[in-house]
Amino acid sequence: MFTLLVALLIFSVVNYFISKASWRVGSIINALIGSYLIFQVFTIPKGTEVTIGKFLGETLALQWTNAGFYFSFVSLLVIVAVMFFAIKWLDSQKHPAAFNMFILMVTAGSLGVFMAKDLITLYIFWEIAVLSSMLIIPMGKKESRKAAVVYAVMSAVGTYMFLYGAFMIYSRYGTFSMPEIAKNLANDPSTSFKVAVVLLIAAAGIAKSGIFPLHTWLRIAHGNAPDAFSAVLSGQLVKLGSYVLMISVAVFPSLKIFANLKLYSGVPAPNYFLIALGAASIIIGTLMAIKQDDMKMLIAYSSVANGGYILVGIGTMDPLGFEGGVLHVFNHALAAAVIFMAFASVVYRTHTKKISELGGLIHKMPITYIAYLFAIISLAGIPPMSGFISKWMIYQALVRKGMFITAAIAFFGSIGSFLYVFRPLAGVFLGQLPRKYKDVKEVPPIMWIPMLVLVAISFVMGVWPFPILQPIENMRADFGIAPSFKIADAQNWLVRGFSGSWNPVIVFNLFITGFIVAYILYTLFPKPKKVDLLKPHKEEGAPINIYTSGEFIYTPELYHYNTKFYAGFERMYEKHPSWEKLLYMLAKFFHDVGEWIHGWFFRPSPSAYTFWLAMTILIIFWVRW
Amino acid sequence: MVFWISAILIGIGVYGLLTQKNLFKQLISLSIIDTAVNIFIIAVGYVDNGKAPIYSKAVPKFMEGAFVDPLPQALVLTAIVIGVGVLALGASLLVKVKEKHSSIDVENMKGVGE
Amino acid sequence: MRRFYAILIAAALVYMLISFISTVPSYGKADLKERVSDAFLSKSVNAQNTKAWMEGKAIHRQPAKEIYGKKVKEEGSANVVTSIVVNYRSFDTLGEVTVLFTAALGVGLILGGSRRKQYGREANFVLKTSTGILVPLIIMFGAYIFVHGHLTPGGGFPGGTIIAMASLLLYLSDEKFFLSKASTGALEGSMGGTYVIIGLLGLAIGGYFLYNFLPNGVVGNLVSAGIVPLVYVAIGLKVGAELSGLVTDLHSEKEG
Amino acid sequence: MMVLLIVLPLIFAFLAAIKKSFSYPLLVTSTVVNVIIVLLLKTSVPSVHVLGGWKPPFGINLVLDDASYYAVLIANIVFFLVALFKETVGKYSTVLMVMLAAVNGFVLTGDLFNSFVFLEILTATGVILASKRENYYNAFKYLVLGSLAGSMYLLATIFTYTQVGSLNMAHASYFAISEKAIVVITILYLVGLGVEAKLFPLNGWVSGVYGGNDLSPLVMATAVSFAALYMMGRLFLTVFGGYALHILYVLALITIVAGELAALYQKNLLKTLAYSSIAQAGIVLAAISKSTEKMVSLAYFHLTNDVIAKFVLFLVATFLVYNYKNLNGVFKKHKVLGTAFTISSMSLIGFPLFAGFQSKLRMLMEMFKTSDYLFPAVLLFATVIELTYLVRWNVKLWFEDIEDESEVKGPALRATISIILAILLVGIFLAPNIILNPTTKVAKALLDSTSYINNVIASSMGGM
Amino acid sequence: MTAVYKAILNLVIAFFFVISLEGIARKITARIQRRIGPPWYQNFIDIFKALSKHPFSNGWIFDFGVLMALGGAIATAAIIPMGSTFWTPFPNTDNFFVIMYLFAVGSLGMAMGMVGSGSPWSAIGVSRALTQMLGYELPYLVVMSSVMYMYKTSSIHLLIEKQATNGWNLYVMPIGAIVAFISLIGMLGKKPFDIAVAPAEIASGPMAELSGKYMGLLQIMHAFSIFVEVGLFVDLFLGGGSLGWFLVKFIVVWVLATLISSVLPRFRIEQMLKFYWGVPLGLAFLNALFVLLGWTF
Repeated sequence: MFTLLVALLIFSVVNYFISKASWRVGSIINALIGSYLIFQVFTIPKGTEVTIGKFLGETLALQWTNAGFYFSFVSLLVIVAVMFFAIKWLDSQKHPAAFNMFILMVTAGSLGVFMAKDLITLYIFWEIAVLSSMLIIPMGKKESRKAAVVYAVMSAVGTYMFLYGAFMIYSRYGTFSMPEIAKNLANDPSTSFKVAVVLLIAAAGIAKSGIFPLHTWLRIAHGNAPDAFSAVLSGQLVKLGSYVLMISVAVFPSLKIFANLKLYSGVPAPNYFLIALGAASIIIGTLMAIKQDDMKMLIAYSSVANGGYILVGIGTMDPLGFEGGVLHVFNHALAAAVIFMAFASVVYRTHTKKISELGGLIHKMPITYIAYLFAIISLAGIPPMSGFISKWMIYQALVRKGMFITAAIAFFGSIGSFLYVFRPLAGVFLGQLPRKYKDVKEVPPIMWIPMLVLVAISFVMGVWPFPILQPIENMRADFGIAPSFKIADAQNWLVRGFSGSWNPVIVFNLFITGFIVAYILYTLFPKPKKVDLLKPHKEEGAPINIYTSGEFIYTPELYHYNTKFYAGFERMYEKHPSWEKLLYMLAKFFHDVGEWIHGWFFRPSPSAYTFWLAMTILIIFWVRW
Repeated sequence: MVFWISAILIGIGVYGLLTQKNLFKQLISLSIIDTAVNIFIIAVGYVDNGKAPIYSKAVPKFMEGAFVDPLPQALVLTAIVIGVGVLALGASLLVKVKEKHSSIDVENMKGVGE
Repeated sequence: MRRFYAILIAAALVYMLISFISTVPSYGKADLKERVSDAFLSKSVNAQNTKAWMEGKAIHRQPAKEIYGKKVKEEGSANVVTSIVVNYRSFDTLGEVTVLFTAALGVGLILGGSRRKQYGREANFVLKTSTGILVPLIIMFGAYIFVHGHLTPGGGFPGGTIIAMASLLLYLSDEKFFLSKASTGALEGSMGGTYVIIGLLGLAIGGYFLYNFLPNGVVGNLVSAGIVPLVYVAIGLKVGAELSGLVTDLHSEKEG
Repeated sequence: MMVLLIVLPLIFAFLAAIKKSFSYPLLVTSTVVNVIIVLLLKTSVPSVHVLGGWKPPFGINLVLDDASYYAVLIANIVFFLVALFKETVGKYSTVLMVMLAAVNGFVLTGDLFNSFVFLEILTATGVILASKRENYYNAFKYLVLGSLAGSMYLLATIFTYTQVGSLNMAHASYFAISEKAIVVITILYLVGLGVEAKLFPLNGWVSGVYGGNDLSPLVMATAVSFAALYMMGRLFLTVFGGYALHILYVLALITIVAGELAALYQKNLLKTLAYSSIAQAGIVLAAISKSTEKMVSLAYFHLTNDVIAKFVLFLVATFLVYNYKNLNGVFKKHKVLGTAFTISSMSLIGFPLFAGFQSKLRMLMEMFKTSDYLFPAVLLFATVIELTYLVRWNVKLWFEDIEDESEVKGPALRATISIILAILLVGIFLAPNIILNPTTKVAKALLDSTSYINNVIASSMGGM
Repeated sequence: MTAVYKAILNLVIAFFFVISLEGIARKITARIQRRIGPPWYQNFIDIFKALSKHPFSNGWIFDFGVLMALGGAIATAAIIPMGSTFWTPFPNTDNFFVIMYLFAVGSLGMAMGMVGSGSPWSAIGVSRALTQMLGYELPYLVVMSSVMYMYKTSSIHLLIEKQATNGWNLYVMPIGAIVAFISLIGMLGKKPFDIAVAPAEIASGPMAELSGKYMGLLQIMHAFSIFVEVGLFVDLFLGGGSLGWFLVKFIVVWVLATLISSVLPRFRIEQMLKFYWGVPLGLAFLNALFVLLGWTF
């Protein structure tokens, strides 16, 4: 495993030079390597342990666990799809070679994180992933420079809190190895220490998966990163955060650790705190996503909300909630990746990401539209896509635990997701095509095939979820969360909850049946005449025949409703307080302190220097600590 | 008493550095501090009724307490020279400061933004 | 207000320093027995046992002994300060010379003048005439001081400074007078080099840098104290050249 | 042998004064010779050179032990590298030679007053270097602060003399100075050395000097800084045996925060790096003040990493700042320089794959082991801020749209050296022991005052 | 196989029963407004007329949206248990959340198809419909959570069985039932909450572009939706009952909703949201609190 990672890292540099010669060769190689890796993760036997070496007197090691396998698999799916997508997409980019190098590094870093057995290894690979992704982000448009900085800083805040926590653990137990820490924590009498440590560890996850209060980087980073990379960011890198969150509540068995700290219906207080953060993220993410005009930022905020779902699910430590949260990682990864790739395709052709400047692209890019449609169905959690399964599980858990407020927030987020995913659907793909895009074409197959493949996987897993549920079941067994309870009942084709079950196959069949019945009805009745919505684009001065209260339409783009799509609702929270502004204020504060220090200590005249020197002597003399 | 003088001189030098707006006056204040330190050094080596540590016909013989401590004097010699060097450097810098910023008064200097 | 605070701070500093002074033996009560100086004065450094001396057990008290006019094996200058400056702690002096060298160098670099500055002010008759008389005398006096550095108060630094006075006088009296930088530079460089080379010779001969490899002679004689007079001569010339160069720099301006 | 390190540059400097046009070749020669001498000296560690043959507490002695050897090694290599840049060095080669001598002397000397002399030479040469490119006012400020600090240092030395009876460090270390006096001495030394060691709030000069031209940061932020921080360790660990370290600790922590915040505010690249250098010095000082072997070793390990990284950063930054009016996206034209810059800044932040990671992480771990939770918190906070501005600069220099269209010819030497050093940083990450082993020895040497004293005493018994 | 027959029965009943009820509702409204009103079978006539006309299609997504809407509605209607375990077509899959989300397929399909028609009215209508969903679903789902929490099951037929022993939820948790009923009116898109359609304002919103068979198919879909919505209410709060009782209760709920809606004017969109997120949501949480504390009848 370690050789694999090192080889990846080294090859990423090699690939830079290959890509310098021909970036397309480089990106094809990347895609092939990625595909190979997907097969590779299946071949590694579970429980394999590799010692990397000694660092600071502690053994660093990799361990291949069920959780690692699951997360690696999901990550690779997304990354490989983007790699294939990039083969063509990269020709719209300025730094293809660097992109090829860094995306491979991101892969290596992420895999390392999932393989890490101890916190330091995790940290190292984590930073590799952060660093390389941080260098991809500013390849985007103007705003992306700032985005990279914000991303790096937010990530660092979390990461260093993690590090602090890791060292606190180390100073107490003398080990970084996660299984041992889990054992030690479970037996530790000091509650405050455990709470502090677990929350510090979780901080990295909070920052990375965009959980409130460190969520603000997602908007700016996902919104401005190179378009295809946003797919990796949102689909894959954010999941590193979920992984760490999972470590902090599941690998360190919070139910055991905080056995005396159960707050409400068996959920420990720290978990509850995390759940509250997750819930806050759902609210913020949903509300903010609804009002975005920039489609990438919209989905970025949706990632905040979905990160919240994952955290809420995992945080309950209920078998269903946990499994739902973990499955949601898969669902959101695929959906977000496809959505961002679809957007990347749109931007590739139209060079804008403003919803209000687009419209009617379904006529020009139908395949992209289909991909987007199925992705949002999954994201909104509607059957038969797999997104529903995880939401169902999370709801089951929340309802069973009687966490009504959290449940209400989850419902709100879920219904809100209908709103926000529909906004780009209506504004970008449906409605009227602006005149300037009348010659836009569908993207080439190498770009739409990866999207469709991901969508197909999500669809198949929605109908027959047991292959993807099995690793999660294994994980759950590893973590000892009601291991005897079987959620995925493949024999009876059932997904079971404690309170009721459902059969995804039946649901799918019903769906298909309903559709067929509808289609039969449809064909029974007279054939329609076509209204050509693109008529004004084809013939100068020809109107379209749609209902507009008695006027012909010659300028269809003016009749495209996509600005302030939810104006009525948006108006209700126009004057909302902004956390992002608060954080900027904090940054400004440090900046101002810096200015103050600069002005008082560094800029002034020799007199001031003398003053400080004298004061230092005097203070030392009198205080002397 | 001599110690006090040197302490007070240091105080005066610091006062000058703190209050003077003219950079040359600050340099002079610095020089005062230097001098004060030198006085202190010399004073540290003084022995009551001791003579200058030079053997001559008058004092041909080494005796306990006959001479003042020669080491501080040697040190002071070095320190003075160092002070001179610093003073020369500072003065030449101020010539250039005046040329560049059109004044050596802290408040009237131009182009010292950052 | 600023002045008030400045007084406050300065007063606090003075108070602090005065309270520091309590750690120092009171004025005039310095006990040389506890210091290395006793060994310097009695020229018996070589006789000391470092370890014992450090431990403070042994021969702190140096026996009285006749020095002037005697041949002292260890060190031969009558002026003990000089013996410290140029022999016991000669390395400090090398540094000191370097500081001055640096200062001269720096002033040259900073001011960067290469042409005599014209003040447009004719020196008066008295100055002009007396310069002619005084300059040789001054130079001679300076030379005397550094040549006799090991015998009388003074030495290379004062001597050099006095020599520089002569050039200053020349500058003041004559608008045209300009010492070429090359010459002062050459003198100061070569004299500095001499000092170091003397030190290196010591290293070669005695195994120690600045080792006194010449015979010490009789304390009080002009030709005594080994390398001390040589070094002081070098220093004197060097300082003279340096300070003259400094004066030159201050009196010169950039071309054009 | 070791005295040659000081004397050769000095004599070359004197020779250069005779014939100005020789000064640059002489600089190169002296640095090369010095590096060779340093490498040859490796075998004679530890040893003591007694100047003029006057035994230690009376005369001056130079001490070459593991600690000073390492400092001298770093300093000479830095000077050698700087000397390669003819254009940057310009008229200042003589000054550099003197400075090299002073750094070596400052590090090697075993005598307090002698160290004062060298400190003053350092200040004076520093002022001259700082005045390059008409940076006169900042140089003057440095001069005032530097000589004020020098006065404090001298006072401290004299106080020591009155207590100990000699100026010898070994003797001072051996001597049991009274409680009352040692307070005075350490306070004054702390202030005196604090200026050079960039201790807050005595470091007002740093931004003006480092940020004022293209030569002074290269030397001052690396070799001189290293020497000053070495001296800090030597004085407060070896000589005064751990006294006043808690004061140093507090001040160092403030230094870290103040430096980083000021750097965050700064919009000038060189000054940003200058402030960052302050913060790094704070980290090193804080680590030194813990006075355990591990921490001190890590302090110098970190300092080494910082010196390498800062050298590269300043090398690249000075080139950029003085060749382009607008820095946006310049690295697109200078990819190699850019890569080196990025690697160095990442190392400074402490990302894995780079040297800074090793030192920072080890330091954190060590602190936690000794259950000091404040320093790690400050360190991590500082790292976040450091990351903010370094990433900001990296992004600006790499990715912003180019505004200054002019293109300066590729600086091949600069690129080569910076990339080699950058790769060295990666190498240190992979094999930290190449630095850690020497720094461990450094720490041992600094903390073990007994053997320091014994070395010096032994030298008085004869032999070099 | 019986499941399939039951499902088909579901659909048949949904079709004939609900469309008749819709006609009756028109009659009732007319009577309240002192009109005579159309005959009760008027809606059948309307649907068949619409289906037989030559329609216009605004592109393939328009067609697809209509199919998806109808298909989703059919799928959902087929799962709904009609009052008892016996009349539950798929006892393993009648999970409340499954039904709710399957139901959303129809809504999404309709929204997509209608926006795909290219008419701005439709887009505005859809945006309103979605916002409205945000309003009524929230209190409804909270009430439903408390119901499911109380009985520890989310399977509808099990909930019906529990009510048979425990008493109707209408009595057990009256507050919850009232909230659910208010949400139901919003779900049905009836009067104070017919913001999405708002015929006088945005030309029937989503339906602006519908013609011929599209209109007809969507009317059928609407019927199925009503069946699902009211049917769920009857099952969950009125204790279901045998098929006959189920239908009777269905009629009662429907008529009550019609009566209420026929006397009320329309809310504006933000008024609707404020309304739902005010008292009903508060009551829903209150109800949840009562359930938690065991304060149920």
